[in-house]
Amino acid sequence: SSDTGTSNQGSEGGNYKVYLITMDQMDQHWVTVDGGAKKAAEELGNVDYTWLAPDVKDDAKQIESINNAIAGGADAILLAANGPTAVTSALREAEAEGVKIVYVDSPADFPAVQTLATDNEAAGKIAGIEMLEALKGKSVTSGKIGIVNVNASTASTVAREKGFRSAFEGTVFEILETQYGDGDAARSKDIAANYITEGVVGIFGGNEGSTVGTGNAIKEAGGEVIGVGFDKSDTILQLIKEGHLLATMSQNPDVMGYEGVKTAVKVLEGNTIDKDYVDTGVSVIKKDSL
Amino acid sequence: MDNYIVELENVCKKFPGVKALDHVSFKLKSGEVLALLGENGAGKSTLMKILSGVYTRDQGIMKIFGEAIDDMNPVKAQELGIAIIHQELNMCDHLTVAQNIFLGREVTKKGVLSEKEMNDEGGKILKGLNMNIDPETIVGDLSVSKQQMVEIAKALSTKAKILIMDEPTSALTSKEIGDLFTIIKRLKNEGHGIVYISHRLEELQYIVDRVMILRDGQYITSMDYKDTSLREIISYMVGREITEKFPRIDKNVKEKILEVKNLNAGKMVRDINFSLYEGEIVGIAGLMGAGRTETTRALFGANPMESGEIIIDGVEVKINKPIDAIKSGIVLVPEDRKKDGLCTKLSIRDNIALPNLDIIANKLGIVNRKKEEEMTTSSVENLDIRLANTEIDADSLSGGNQQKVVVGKWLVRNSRVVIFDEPTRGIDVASKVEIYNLMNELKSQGIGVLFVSSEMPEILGISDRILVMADGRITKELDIKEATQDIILEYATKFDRKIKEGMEA
Amino acid sequence: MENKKIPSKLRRLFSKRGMGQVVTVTIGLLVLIIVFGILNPNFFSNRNISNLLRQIAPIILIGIGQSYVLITGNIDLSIGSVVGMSCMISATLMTKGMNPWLAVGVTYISALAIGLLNGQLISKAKLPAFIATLGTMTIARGIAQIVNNNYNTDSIGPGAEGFRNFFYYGKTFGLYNTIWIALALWMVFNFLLSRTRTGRHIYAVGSNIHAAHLSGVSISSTITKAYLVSSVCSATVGLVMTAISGMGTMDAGTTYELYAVAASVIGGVSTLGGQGILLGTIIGASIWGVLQNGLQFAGAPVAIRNIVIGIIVIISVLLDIVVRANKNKAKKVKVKA
Amino acid sequence: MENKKIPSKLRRLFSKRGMGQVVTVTIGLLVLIIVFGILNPNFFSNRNISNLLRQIAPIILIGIGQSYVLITGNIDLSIGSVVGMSCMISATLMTKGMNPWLAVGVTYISALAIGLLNGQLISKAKLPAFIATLGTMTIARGIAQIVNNNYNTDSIGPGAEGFRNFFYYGKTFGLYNTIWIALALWMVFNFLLSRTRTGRHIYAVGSNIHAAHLSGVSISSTITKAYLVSSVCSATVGLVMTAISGMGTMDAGTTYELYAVAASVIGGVSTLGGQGILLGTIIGASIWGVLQNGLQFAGAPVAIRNIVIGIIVIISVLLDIVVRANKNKAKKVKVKA
Ligand SMILES: Nc1ncnc2c1ncn2[C@@H]1O[C@H](COP(=O)(O)OP(=O)(O)OP(=O)(O)O)[C@@H](O)[C@H]1O
Ligand SMILES: Nc1ncnc2c1ncn2[C@@H]1O[C@H](COP(=O)(O)OP(=O)(O)OP(=O)(O)O)[C@@H](O)[C@H]1O
Ligand SMILES: [Mg+2]
Ligand SMILES: [Mg+2]
Repeated sequence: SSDTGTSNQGSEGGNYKVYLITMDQMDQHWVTVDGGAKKAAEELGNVDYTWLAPDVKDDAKQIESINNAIAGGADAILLAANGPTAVTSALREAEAEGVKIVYVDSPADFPAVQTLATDNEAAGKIAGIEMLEALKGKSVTSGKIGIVNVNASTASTVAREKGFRSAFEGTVFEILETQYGDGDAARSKDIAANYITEGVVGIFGGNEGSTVGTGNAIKEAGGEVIGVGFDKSDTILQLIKEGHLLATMSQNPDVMGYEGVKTAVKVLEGNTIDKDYVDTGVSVIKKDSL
Repeated sequence: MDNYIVELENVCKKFPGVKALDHVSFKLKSGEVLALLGENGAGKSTLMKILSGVYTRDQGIMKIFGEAIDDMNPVKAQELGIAIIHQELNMCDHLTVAQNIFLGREVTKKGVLSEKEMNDEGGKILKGLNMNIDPETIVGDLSVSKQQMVEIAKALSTKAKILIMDEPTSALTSKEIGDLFTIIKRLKNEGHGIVYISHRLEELQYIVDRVMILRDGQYITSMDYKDTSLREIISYMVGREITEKFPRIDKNVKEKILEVKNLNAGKMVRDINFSLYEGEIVGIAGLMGAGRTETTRALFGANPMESGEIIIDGVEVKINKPIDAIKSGIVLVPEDRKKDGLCTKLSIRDNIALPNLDIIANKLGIVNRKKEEEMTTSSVENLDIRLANTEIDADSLSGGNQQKVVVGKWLVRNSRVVIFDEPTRGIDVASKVEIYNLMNELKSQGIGVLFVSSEMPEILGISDRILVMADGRITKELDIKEATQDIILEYATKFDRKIKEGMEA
Repeated sequence: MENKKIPSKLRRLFSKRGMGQVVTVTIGLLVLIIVFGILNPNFFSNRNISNLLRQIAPIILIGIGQSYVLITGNIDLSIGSVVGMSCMISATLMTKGMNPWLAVGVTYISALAIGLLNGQLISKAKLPAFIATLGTMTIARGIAQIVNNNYNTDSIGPGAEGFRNFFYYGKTFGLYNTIWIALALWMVFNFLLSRTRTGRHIYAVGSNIHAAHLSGVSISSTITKAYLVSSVCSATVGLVMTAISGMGTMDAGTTYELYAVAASVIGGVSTLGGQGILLGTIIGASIWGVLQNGLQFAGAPVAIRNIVIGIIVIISVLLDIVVRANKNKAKKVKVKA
Repeated sequence: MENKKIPSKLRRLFSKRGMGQVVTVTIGLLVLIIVFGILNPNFFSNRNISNLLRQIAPIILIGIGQSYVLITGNIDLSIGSVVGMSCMISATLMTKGMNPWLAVGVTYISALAIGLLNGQLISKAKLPAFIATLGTMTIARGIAQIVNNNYNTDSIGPGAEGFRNFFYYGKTFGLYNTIWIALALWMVFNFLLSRTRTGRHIYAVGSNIHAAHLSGVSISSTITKAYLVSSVCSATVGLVMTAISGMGTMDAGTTYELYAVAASVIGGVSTLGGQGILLGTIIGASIWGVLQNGLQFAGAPVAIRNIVIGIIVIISVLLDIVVRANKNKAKKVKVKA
């Protein structure tokens, strides 16, 4: 079944062609965006909706996907930009073809109809503040803190890290060199375990895989270390429930997809869009909020 | 007539473009040594590979010890008591001597290898062959002739009743050949049946009972050795009389072309001094491992030279790489054509053009295809290389024709010195004569020919002058008039004496 | 003998090892194109064709480089990292204000340094190619990361618009420049490989390194030249990447070396050396590109795409083996008749 | 001859090709350990040592598999994907409620199917190993993705705690189970390689496939066995991955095949076949692991780590070549004297 790939609704004629282009096809996060978009398309009934995704996170490949969408006759593109700069020229080409652009999750440096996103930097800062408060609660006022991130080239996770670091400005906590685990849960676990050996008091995970790795390392070490992370998955929720992770920053990817398609169709139908930025919000999920 | 241990009837085998065997029948008795003879590409190896299960026949009947065998494979052949020493070396370089001998038939106890038993047993077999080799030596560290002896030991160790030897002596020293013959006689007396393939017809008199001759994949005849003569055998092999085995033309020596002074390159090339004149053939004789190949390689720049002078036409030349040698007019026809001579995956045209691209390409390096075509065609015609067209792969040619391509690629350029290293190894009589004629042709053109060979008769038959090497040195220079087998052998073994002297001292 | 009538040029072309494979996969490519055309009416649109060609161009480029190296009997695992390194070096220099064309020059020089290192490690120090280029693969990726201090670069800015148009966004005679660049390099390197001494030496080294040595071929310079060609191709793709994104991305080109092997091998280049032609590489790259593009349009999830591509790589080489075996059989029959 | 006094067992051990390299890199490993120990007092802490060993264990495992295949003269590029596939299959089955140990069984069977396919494609259909396993690499990754419908799995749940402890979190005699698993498999496969007929045949096939065939060694079953060993090792690592994360991740194991090559080669296994011992693979894996761990502690950015590791791969093989050349020189001198 190709239900993760594409779904075509409605009759042939007069349908709007809307493409969702994500960073890759791997994370549950994107699958949820797709789910929201699909739902909106079904409700609207006049949308040919397709999810195009590169096989890996890669600027050039994302641009290829954009070009493919244009070539495929897109009326609108919902885009989660891998990096803000990289895709701008491709988007300029899209705009020239009259394609409407809506950003979901991560915007690019190019004007669009609307951006539905989490402010990653702000969300990162919230994560930092959560950790700081938990540490204060245990009367820990100094120590080392580790960061497990995906890589240095994905803008959204880099922004989260930046926000996280900014929460510690003015404190005496020492934030260690960021280590990258490519979002691989096992590699991230090794990195987090090494941090724990090094005697850190807290670890921040930048995405789903990093957070799972962090949680598992803390679980094993016995829970002294405060772990906060990003994204909502079953495993992460489990780790929070068991008390190994303090919190995870959950975005609302389904909202992004759902509202994104609605916005696109609205503008295609000739309506005006009043808000160019919609903060889809971030919810802090903790044990007591489960 | 019931004691045939092998009976093959009407065996056929086709390869792409070649009918290697065409209704060939073959019989072997126990207690006899049968020489299987024929020109290159006659189908000898193919027939034996069918018998030993390496190839499957297209057609024909096979009976071993009277029992019909439908499909044969190497394992089954071994079980039936057939052992074969292949024409090419088949050793695992990384394994030890004993590990190679017992490969595929390892001795185990409860599934665990019994190394000690295999080493002991291997040691015994080697001793039986009069070989002083530690069974735990890594085979890759042995010389080629020792590896060949290990190969023989391996075949003997299977205690097979049917033993096939495909050119076993082409890489052996004369002492080793002697040891091998002793063993062959013993095995024969013990009732083994032995098939012996060789292009060195002089060997036959020592061991052979019967000969069988193939030509172009067809059975020609078979007879008892005592009822025939070499002359007759050769005419059956070739299909015509070969009048002169070693055609000789008069030499017409003029200028000195090449002078080598105090050449040193590794332990096998020490203080080499000699000269070569226009229009002469100088043979380099010696035992296996005397350093002849290394001398030619050093001269050609294929191995690094430590010291010495090489003077061509009175001018010293620096040779660091083969290209330097080629540019100064020295070319080498290497001894191992498959390994060093031919790019087997490329066409005949590519192979002939390869060292001559300086001639057929312009200053920018662009190849002139017309010149290339002409060069290839003339080379093929001059040497009478038999092929469908020049675009076929080199490895589809028979051994003799491959050798001609290796020679041919050098003859299209105006070289001053042509070095042949064992040009007739593994080549049939008729082709050998063609190669001798080729050398004579060069000689008459005023080219200097250096000619390395392990076969005494041809060294004596073709050379105008002979250099004898032992232990990396030239131990004697002989004019052809004063040269005999005994003298050459005396100087070729000088190195054994040196060891003795060393040990006594 | 019956071949005598066939003109020698054609005979030469068709007797080239790998030519059979080229014919087979060209048919395969046509079938793929027809299937995708039926599945998706947009496939033959002008826009998709030129878009598709532009996507295939970088694969052709890295395919050329890998083919050169494979024909010498070696392999270049550093291709993807050199793409990334070139992308980062060019972009970093441009963001620092260097003239884009000067930056292009520096990029080619740095890439050539990696090619030189590969060639020397393999031909002089006798390292197996797999190891040497596995090492330089890691090193070049490290350089890509370190050159802008472990970050992707900022935008290379409006001053580099000319550069970006030259390498990617511009069109000449109705075709995107990237396509012209790939074609131009293909023509140069195809000529070099098929018509010059260097080309002959590359085949000879891959076919039998000893025989080539004894024929006066300089092994080290031949192998090194092949790696330099590979570096030039990779650097060009790296520059295309910079032009595409208008910035430097550290992990640009990841796993491209494997795409390059796939394109070469599908097109009939043997990983064992001595065999293949660059025409095949174009076809191989096209199959790869058409599959990626067509399957994405057909809405196939990445998983299916992976499985299909894996199967096609295996089948295309299997085909080659089967076709060759049949050709031999056919020959036999002829001889018999 | 002067060697006669050394007991034959020792002599045999040291005459093994590749042993020299093992000695050299063992010294290298000790140096690394001392350097990192000085740089960071935590390095020798109990916790770090047992942690480090556990991080090395999976690399040892994939290293064993790759070594087996390399010794036969082939390569296995599918290792990383089989790790990912095994991780996803086991986790998916567990989330669907299958008994964890049954899921483990199914996982091994699926991985063995890939190994069998590799072995058959290479030994029967005569595909070059690089191509065949490039194909199965893509296919296995596709399966990893498709098995749970392109999602990473949910948590394998508390019912799988026993499984997770067995493969990763539990300790036996003070050492983590992962380490014991790696050691146990190492002992079994080392025994198989060095003391049984199969092992001997693996070396023979890698050393000279033709000679092995003529000696009655079954090429296809030998090569297939090597790939099956590799699959068992990869599947085990995949299960460890599932145990670590408590979920299935589709891209688990990416590029592990190259780590495995690096560990093998650093430890003296030749990519040309016929040569190497599994003791070397342990040392090679340890160097790799110590570097990753030590450089993190030293706060080195990833870029530096990549460069250091690339250089070490190249140098360790260079060393082997230089040491062997010198040994030969020494031999020559002996003969001369
Ligand atoms: N594997 C093969 N593939 C194709 N052709 C082959 C093969 N083996 C042998 N031939 C061809 O079959 C014919 C017989 O070859 P064979 O090796 O049996 O000759 P031979 O009598 O042993 O010659 P030589 O004295 O040179 O060893 C030759 O034309 C050869 O080119
Ligand atoms: N590449 C090599 N590495 C190590 N030893 C070698 C190498 N090549 C040759 N040898 C050794 O050097 C010695 C000289 O061998 P070479 O074959 O050059 O002598 P030769 O007189 O030409 O003998 P042949 O009659 O076999 O041609 C032999 O002992 C051989 O084992
Ligand atoms: Mg023969
Ligand atoms: Mg010789």
